[in-house]
Amino acid sequence: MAILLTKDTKVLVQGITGNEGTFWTKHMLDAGTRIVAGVTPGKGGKQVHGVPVYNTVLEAVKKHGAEASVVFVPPAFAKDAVFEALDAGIKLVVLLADGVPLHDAMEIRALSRQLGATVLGPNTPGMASIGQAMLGFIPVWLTDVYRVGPVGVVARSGSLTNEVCSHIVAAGLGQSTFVGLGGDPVPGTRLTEVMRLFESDPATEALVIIGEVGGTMEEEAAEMIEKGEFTKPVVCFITGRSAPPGKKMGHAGAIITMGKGTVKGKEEALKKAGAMIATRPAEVGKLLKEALRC
Amino acid sequence: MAILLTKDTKVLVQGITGNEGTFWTKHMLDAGTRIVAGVTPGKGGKQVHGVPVYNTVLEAVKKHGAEASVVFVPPAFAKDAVFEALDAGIKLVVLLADGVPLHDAMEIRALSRQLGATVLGPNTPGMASIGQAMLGFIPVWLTDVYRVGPVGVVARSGSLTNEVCSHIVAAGLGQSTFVGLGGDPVPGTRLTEVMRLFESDPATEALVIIGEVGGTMEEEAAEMIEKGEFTKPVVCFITGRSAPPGKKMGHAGAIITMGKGTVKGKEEALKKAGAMIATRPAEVGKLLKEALRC
Amino acid sequence: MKLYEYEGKELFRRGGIPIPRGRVASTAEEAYSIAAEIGKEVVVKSQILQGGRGKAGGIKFASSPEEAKARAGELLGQKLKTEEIKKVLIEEKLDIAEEWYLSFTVDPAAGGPLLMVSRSGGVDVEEIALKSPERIVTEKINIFYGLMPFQARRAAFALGLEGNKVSELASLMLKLYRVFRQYDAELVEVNPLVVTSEGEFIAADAKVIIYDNALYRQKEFVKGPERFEDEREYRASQYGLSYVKLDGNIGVLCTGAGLTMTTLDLITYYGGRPANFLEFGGATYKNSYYALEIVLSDPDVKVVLINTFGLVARADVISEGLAQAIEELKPKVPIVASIRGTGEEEARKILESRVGLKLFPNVETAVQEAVRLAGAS
Amino acid sequence: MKLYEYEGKELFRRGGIPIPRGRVASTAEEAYSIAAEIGKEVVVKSQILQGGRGKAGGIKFASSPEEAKARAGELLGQKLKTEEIKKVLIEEKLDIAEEWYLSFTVDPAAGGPLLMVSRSGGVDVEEIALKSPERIVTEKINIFYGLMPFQARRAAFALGLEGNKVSELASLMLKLYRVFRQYDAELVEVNPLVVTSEGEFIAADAKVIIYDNALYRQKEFVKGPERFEDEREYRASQYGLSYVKLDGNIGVLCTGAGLTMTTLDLITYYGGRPANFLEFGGATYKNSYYALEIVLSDPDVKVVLINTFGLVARADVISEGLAQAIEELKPKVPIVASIRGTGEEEARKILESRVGLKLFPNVETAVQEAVRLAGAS
Repeated sequence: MAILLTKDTKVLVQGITGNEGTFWTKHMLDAGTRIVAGVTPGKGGKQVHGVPVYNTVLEAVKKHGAEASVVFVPPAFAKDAVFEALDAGIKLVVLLADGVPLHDAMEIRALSRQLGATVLGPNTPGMASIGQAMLGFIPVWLTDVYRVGPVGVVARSGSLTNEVCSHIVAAGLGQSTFVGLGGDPVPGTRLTEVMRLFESDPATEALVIIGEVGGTMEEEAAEMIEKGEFTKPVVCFITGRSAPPGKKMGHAGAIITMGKGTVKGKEEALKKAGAMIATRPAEVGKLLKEALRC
Repeated sequence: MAILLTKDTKVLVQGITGNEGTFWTKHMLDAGTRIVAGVTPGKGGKQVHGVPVYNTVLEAVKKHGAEASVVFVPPAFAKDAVFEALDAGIKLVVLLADGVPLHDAMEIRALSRQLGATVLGPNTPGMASIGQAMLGFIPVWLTDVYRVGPVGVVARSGSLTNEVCSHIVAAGLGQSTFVGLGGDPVPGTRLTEVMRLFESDPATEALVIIGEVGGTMEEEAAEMIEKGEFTKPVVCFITGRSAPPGKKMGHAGAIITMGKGTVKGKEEALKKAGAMIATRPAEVGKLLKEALRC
Repeated sequence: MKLYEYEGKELFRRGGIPIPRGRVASTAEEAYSIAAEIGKEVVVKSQILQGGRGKAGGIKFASSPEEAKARAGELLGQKLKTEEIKKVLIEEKLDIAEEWYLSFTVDPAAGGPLLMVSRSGGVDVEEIALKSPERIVTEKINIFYGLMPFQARRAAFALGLEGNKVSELASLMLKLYRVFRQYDAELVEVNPLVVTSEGEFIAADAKVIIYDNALYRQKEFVKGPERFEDEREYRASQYGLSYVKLDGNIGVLCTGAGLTMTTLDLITYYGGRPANFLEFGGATYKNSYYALEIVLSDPDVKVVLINTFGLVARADVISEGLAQAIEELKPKVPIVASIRGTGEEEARKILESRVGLKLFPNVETAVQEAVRLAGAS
Repeated sequence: MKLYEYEGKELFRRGGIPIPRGRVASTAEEAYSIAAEIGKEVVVKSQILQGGRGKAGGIKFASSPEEAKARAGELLGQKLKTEEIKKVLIEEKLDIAEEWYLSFTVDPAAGGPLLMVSRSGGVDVEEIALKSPERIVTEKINIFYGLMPFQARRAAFALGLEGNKVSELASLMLKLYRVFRQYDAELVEVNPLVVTSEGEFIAADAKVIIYDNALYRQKEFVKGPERFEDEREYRASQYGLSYVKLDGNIGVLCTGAGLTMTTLDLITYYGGRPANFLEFGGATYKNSYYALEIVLSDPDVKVVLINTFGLVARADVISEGLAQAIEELKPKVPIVASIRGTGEEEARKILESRVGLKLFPNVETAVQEAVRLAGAS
């Protein structure tokens, strides 16, 4: 098992005929992903790595029953592409684009919640259920980084995930599903929403949270653990201790944050809730072994 | 029992301090309606017929647990008032205003469906569960028009309802609940949606549909009956046989209607589905007695 | 409120939708100078509100400014389908390859905006819709986020378009939808949407209807007397009353559209003929004085039938207005009335004692009496 | 992109939000004539992007045009908090009764716009929010239908307003929300929102931040070099790179914000000091040439540390750019690198064979080596 994505999930690639779309479709296919169709307006009738291409998502959904979509379109067209997928009944959308306008991101989150769908991103590296399928940019073929195992991983950043995952494998463990939330201010899906899925996934025995300075997602996770709504062992690595201070968002930013958002505050909240804290990526493996008593 | 509204439903009156609001609040109270609060922005703290007035719906809902709202505000403010009610969690809104802009009506219907709430109107005379409570302008005190009984009534027009209901009472019967859908092009709730409620209401043994020329609501009702989704006896009176032709809505109107919408077409569809057709209001009583075998 | 073609096209122009070059003229001289400006063959289009202008001879072609002047002179001031032609639109003659159809309207069943587009436009579009509904492509629109580019593209692909044509048509649709929303329209229709022989899309006609109940916030549009077929309809509209002239002799005043229609149906059922439709229920019941005055001003009316069974329309308030009108206007024709609903006791007192009007107990008996009186007159 | 106060106020003016009378001046002479036009006591406000101008002496009062000219002359060309004052805003001095706070921003937890308003504005608003959060009134906004009048009213009532003041403040909020939406803002803040002694609301300050990734469709705003604190930051931004100058000596190039921050954390953990933050992941990984060039242009840099563990950022493409930069720029400082992720085999070949760069197997060993080299230099 896994969360959100298995080897049976029928996947659509939006923007499949672009450079990135074509390159990564190959990698996704190699990773076992069941890609049933691609969409690029105006390129209907073509094929990419043997995958049939359509002009509209609706057509692809009707002909192939696609359930998930990975979106390779430029930021300016991201909102339209995600709305098209959601409108056609797709329930999992991975939005890779980096540079989506904030107001578009708010609309994407609003529509996905309204329809009960899951959107990962914008600005996510994607997600992968290891050994089954991959959506996006995850180099699951690196065997010293990704291996099937009992550890769920959720992160805001991509390249750091590779680093952390390599330490999970070095410790003799492996991953069930990795979910990238994306690094933008308004992600389509928040940390606690993914944790709910990991909680009920039998393949996941422990969770690694890769967090970072700013925002309140890690604090929400701590609250969830404290309430007993997430019961599996959690190892956290929070980065950004020496990051330069972000752009000051007027007084409003400070009022909303109310002093939350520091690495120290996040670590304390998570520790208090019972999570284990890694101070360096290299510690994640050791802590996981402790947590899983192996 | 009844549908949507009982004597226990906690009711809010929006626009309670206006002339109409004050006048009809008295009648609604007299009809047994459990009015717990009123709202008029800027008049918070006053009382109308002993009902406390608040500045905002949220305050009234928090303090009194109001579940339904009847809206007495002018058409230009109708959308805002309905959105305020829905935002505060109200699940039944009766929007009386005649003259609401079409685009506002579309937004009202969209939001009510999104939130799973019921909005009656705009341009509805309201609704009443006879002997229990009344929302709007229904003269339930006219004992030769409204009397407790087993007949559900749903109508697009108000004054015609009085006429038809007087024939129901003249036949020795009475009503469970009357629902006015409102006469505007985009009502918040459609005929079949109300029929679904009557179908599962034990107090309703038969249904009177008061329809009119134009639109396709009666045809949808016929389809519902034909599919076996509405199983109680139905008596219909459809008005507008000699009405002057409406304003021509370009070609678009004709394309959408596709020849539907005539009184004759509606009557035939309903007859075919098994409903009884009254050609004059005075026939409704006789047909109901046949249908209920009394 | 229906807009004239030239008014609709002005909204299109503001919205960036391609329209033919041209302007509206009120005199033959203006027509001359506009045609001269355009400098090629032109069309002279009568500006009336009803459809079917072409078949009725309201559209002419002219290959020179002199000819445009002559054609405009012939049309201006004439009656076309009951309307006087006060303006003509002078436009370049398009090089038409195909005539398509495009509209935004409200889908009553869904309760939201609806896009309809077809490659088969022109005067036969309704017949095409009936015989080959698959040739009409539709998209239902979510009112909150509006027509999305993917929907516009999807419609264009469904029409079989390719390449640039997809985004050109999609862009035109998105602009037209903005017009629909911005002006509280109940209809925005382009028929024909012309495809020129160079492959350009041009809105050759414009039918725009602004929703009457939104005119209060669409202040640039004023529904003046020229928009009504009958002077009484205009006068009624000033009091918020819906009045339509019919060809019988029983003047009708009722509350509520439903009861009004039923009263007409019953008149017909009992062999009479209504002289009008007039509804004064809802928010305008206080204008019963004017309602009666308007009905009485129709010389065809031999008897007046008043049926009310008011809810919000309070019988006492209605009767007050009626009594005042009867006192002041001293009608020469008989009045038959059934006045029921909220406040009916007071109403009875006012009408019976003050103006001696005998009230009938219900709608049917009142209708029968009115039909009898109309036949006897 | 942060706007200067005078730019934000121009957006307010277009949106119908009341602002003080005044204009911006680039010279003392202009300041004179604007003050003369205003004809009463004025404020001379330095236009810089950082907050805390008042405390730093960047805001002066002047009771005559001559004085306004003198004050403007003193301020213009000076440095205020690292920024040169190039413009001053000359405005009428308001008759201030109260200083309130009003803003629209994004609530990350809800993922939608947020209204915040308080009767306690001014410089202490953050402290008030912390100590008496009930004095900050908030409304969460649905992005699809926007701030509704009832929400604006509800906020005004929650502040204890009555009568006309409710609708006046509500109207101002609705207008300000439109500015927030129309310009793709991540922040629109009015602090203070002044209540004059006549009871009028006036936006005395304007802080507007346009979301950088929406600038492609907000074409009137161009993020020029004057908006950056450092010339390298501006240059990096031209290539889509995030560069921030820090005070250490280890130049850093990483893919992804997360790995970049972790690299800085590890440098600190092992006792080193980073010279900069530079992220070139995501869509801009092809600009690794420029990334290295910018880091090398910093004279403080004693060693360069490159950490990549790319996903979309392909190691082979990154390495191609790095190799080219090393060949052309011939850096005099040592380079330590760990290059992993998609395409890492090819990357290794390019860097080891072409420019003789020995790669470290992981981030930690690379960081440790960089810290050692920086300390040894």
